[in-house]
Amino acid sequence: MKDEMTSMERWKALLNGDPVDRIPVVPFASGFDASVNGYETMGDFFAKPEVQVKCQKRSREMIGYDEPPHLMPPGYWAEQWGSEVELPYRKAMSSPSVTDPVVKTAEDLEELEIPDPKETMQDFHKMVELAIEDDLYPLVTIWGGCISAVAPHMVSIEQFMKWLRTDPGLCEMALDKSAEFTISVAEWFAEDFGTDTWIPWDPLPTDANVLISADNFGELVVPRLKKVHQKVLDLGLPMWFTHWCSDHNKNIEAGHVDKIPHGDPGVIYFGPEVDVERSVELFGDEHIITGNVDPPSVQNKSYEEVLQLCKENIEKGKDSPRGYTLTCGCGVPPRAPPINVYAFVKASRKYGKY
Amino acid sequence: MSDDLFGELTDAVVAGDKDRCRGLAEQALDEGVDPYRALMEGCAEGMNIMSDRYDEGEAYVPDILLSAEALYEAMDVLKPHIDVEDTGVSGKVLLGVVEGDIHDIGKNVLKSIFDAAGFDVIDLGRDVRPEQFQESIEKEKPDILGLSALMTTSMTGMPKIIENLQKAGLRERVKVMVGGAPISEDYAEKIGADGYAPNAPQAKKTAEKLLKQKKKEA
Amino acid sequence: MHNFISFVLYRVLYGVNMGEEDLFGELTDAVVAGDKDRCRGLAEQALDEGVDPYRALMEGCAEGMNIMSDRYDEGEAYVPDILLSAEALYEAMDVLKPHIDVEDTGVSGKVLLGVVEGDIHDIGKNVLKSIFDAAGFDVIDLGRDVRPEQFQESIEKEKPDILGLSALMTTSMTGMPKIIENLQKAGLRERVKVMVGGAPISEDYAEKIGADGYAPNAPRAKEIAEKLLKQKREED
Amino acid sequence: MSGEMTSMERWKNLLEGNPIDRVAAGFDILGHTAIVNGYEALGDFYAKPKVSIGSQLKAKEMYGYDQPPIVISPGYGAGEWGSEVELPYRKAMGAPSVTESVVQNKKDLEELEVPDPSNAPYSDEFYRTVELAIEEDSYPLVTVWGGCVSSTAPMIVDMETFMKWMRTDPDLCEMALDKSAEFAIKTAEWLVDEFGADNWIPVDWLPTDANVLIDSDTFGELVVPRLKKVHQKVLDLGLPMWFTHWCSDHTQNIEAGHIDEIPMGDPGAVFFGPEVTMEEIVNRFGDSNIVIGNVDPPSFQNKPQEEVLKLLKDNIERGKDSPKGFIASCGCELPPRTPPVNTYAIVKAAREYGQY
Repeated sequence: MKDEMTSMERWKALLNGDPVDRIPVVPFASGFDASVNGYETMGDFFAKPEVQVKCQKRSREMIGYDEPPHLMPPGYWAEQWGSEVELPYRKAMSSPSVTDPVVKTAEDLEELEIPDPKETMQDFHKMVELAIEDDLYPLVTIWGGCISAVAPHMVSIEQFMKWLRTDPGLCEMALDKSAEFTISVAEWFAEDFGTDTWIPWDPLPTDANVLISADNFGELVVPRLKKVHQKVLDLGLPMWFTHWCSDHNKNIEAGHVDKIPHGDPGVIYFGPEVDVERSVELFGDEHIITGNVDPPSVQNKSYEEVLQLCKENIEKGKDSPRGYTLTCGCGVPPRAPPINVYAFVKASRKYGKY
Repeated sequence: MSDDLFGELTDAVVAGDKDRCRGLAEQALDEGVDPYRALMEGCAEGMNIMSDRYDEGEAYVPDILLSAEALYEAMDVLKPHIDVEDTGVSGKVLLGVVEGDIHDIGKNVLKSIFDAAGFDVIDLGRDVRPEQFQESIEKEKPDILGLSALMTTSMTGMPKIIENLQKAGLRERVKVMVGGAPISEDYAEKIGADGYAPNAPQAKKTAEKLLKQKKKEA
Repeated sequence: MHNFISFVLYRVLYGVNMGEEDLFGELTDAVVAGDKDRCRGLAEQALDEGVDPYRALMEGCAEGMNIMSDRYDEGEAYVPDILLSAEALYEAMDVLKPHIDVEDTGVSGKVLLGVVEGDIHDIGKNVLKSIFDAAGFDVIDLGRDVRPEQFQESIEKEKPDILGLSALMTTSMTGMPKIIENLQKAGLRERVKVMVGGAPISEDYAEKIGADGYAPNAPRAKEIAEKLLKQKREED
Repeated sequence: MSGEMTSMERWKNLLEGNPIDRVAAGFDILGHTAIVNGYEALGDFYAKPKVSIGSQLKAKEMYGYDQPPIVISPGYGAGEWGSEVELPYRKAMGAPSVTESVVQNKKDLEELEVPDPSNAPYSDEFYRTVELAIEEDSYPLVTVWGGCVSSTAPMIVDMETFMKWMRTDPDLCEMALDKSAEFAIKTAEWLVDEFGADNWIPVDWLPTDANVLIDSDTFGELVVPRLKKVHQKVLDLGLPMWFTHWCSDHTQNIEAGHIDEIPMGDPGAVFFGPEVTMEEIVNRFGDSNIVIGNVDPPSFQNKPQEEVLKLLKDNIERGKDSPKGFIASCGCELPPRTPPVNTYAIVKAAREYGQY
């Protein structure tokens, strides 16, 4: 049961392409981390930099997983634009909600100015600083150029979806503004924190094919996401950790995912909709592959069942050429039983030794 | 003649062309076509096609949203002229996204499909507290309660809503169906729901099945 | 039997007409001794002799509970003793209460007591109840394992000045904030002072959950209740 | 971190008086293990052998603490006698509750027969729980409970009746305590027959014997002779020691010298509540007993991890060098709804402040 490497050694070795003693475990547990720290709601976790960093650090130590803190600004990349955000101070909420996006009309969008990160993201800057000071090598949400960073953060989802058919020019404008803002945040962070102390990460839920077609994604999103990813890599950051959240199968088939620069290697993180075997086959030669245990199972099933799901996942991904890490297929449900998250670590120790 | 018009309405809904839909609906009224038939055989058929296309990956959310917009445009024109008794409305459905969750695209798509299917739909919107469901059920006496959730935290509100119904002695009066990304057939069963659907088109079938059951029981 | 004989002897030796003060002193002693037969006898005697029943209760019996309460606080009396004294007190109250004109009592306040849901440890609450009864409060006891809704309903119905919540378990203590929250939602929070107590409860916790008062034990609780009542009267 | 002993190595060495790498961590972690295993209420944990042992073993492994599983009969030492017990299937409940004690009056008590432990209600589940724990080689702590007020009121006799009898009819109290003692001894004999005496440890809990309820004279007269008998008889069966939780405030029982009179084994393990200072525990009992820590339980539930760590550090520093060893712990059952990082704080503090 004794591990040979510490969590941080294992995490860094994975990213550097060095050998690891066993499968690194990155469950994506942030809301869960707030719960096991005794927070009844996720409000303080999202509102207060020190709480967000502290909870993740403590939970990692307790469960023994390898995930560094991954950081999200309190304004959720929405308030910065002038949208209204409700922080999750109600127990039923698990993350901030955009309650009123700033853009309602074409005119609103045309007049929308790109925010100055230094004016709108000081709390986020503070959060990243706290994590880096603590030597935690965090995953930092750098979010732009994709629908997920635009709708509903800037424009309501319904409005944006209709524009996709009626006024794609407006969609492009919104995506461009979002891309520009993101690049300016990355530049600022690279300048202040360097490029070897943090990793950019972006989640793409509303770009999935349950909502939009691969054609739309290819025409509107790919050029902008490519630009954001490339510019950030050009700053000297080694890689992207990108969560292709929900069902992106058609975007994969269309070859769009290949076009997005992730670094060498980057980390490609699919939801349970894409089988690990398939992600290894398609992306394993160039990128680190992540496991994707079905999130509701982690909340609702027994420890033995979760352990079994982890085992199956590990067996499929373990020998991927650039490395593999066991994760939950999206965020760990905040109220998952702690023992089920521990099952990930247990599975790695039991079935994931190299 | 009216068959042609119905076909036109169907096409206009499929194309998501709301202006054409409004024009065709007005034309139907002018020509003395039965407005209920225009709605059901014309517009609703369009939503059926879109629903199937979505199910098969040929249409996407933007398309369905535009079709729904066109559908509602025609409904606006036709509904005031429909005699409620003619409609033989098949059932009353109460819809809502549970507390803590503002992800309502799925629910909105569902609503338009249910509307097109001729259900009497009451939409409580998103981020709906358990008490709001309770009050509306007492007031509206729906046949079906449809609950949607996208988040694992908010999904845990579903059993609470069902429990409340039980406590209030209302559970037998309404069929409960649940859906949304984190929900599975197993989970639906575990929390004592009557039905589950993986997506909006399937939900229509589930709702029809539940209504049939309910009529049998009653 | 022995008690009865000594009581008769006492009356023979000292004559029937003891002074009121003596009778009150006797009642006090009987409560302290936890002697319920003697308490009943003395209470009946008080009625026979035309002594003001309210004074007999307050200056006689209640004084006995005060003494026991102090003794418990100082570690000179224990729960068995207090339970017996309470039993004696209630014996006298049974006799005297029907003869007390409610308006005479100037009852100082109405208190609703209960042990919160999930918790059946009610000894502490029962001791508290007897001390509150002796202090002349109008006490309504909801018992143990009381659901939040039951507290809510009783508050609406009884309109108490004080709500006293007790818990011995860390699991049940977490029901306390829910009860206070319910009061807030129902717009009743301002109408009642809430005090909390029980082994896992601390001053800090009471403050954190928005209670108005905290007491580490039953004797202290009386002082806190009196303080809260005064506050409430000033606010009203 | 590597080079550490395993939990079981550390635990056995501690009990045997051998050197260990650091103070042991965790004691009386029960209902909490069900919560971190995803049970909303504690009902199954107390009712079902598999859930009880499974939850405890998994939580122990996850946190890395050293306490082996603790076994309490689903009858809670009350159902066995015919008392009614409500299992904690409601979320607000933290443990089983005796809802109606079998003895309400003198006659009930006189007629009450001492149950046969192998055949009493709940005996199958109790047996199965012990068996499961022993099969897992987890060296469990098994509740063997008798001869004290805590195993009698309200388990057999209604609590208020028992308290009043102490003053009015102490004979009845003695009768009840004697019956309870007899049952405990028979239980231990049965378990030794079935499982031997070298793979489990007896544990007992004394909350209603505390001086917030009764005075030390009463404890000395009524309880001490019977508790002595139970402890001695069980040690004579070949069991090495007792773990005893002097729950709540036993300061007067300590001062009166009563606790010294109870045989605990060599060493035994004493577990006092936060009401007694660690210095006093170590000075008075450390030479012949393993000392268990006693950080205030509600703090675990309500305070942030940094404060809990501070309380643990302080407690460990005072107890660490107790001659027969020390276990870092909360001073009573760990509150079931303690935030997990505060439970983990016990292990973290033992690692950081408890190295030898």
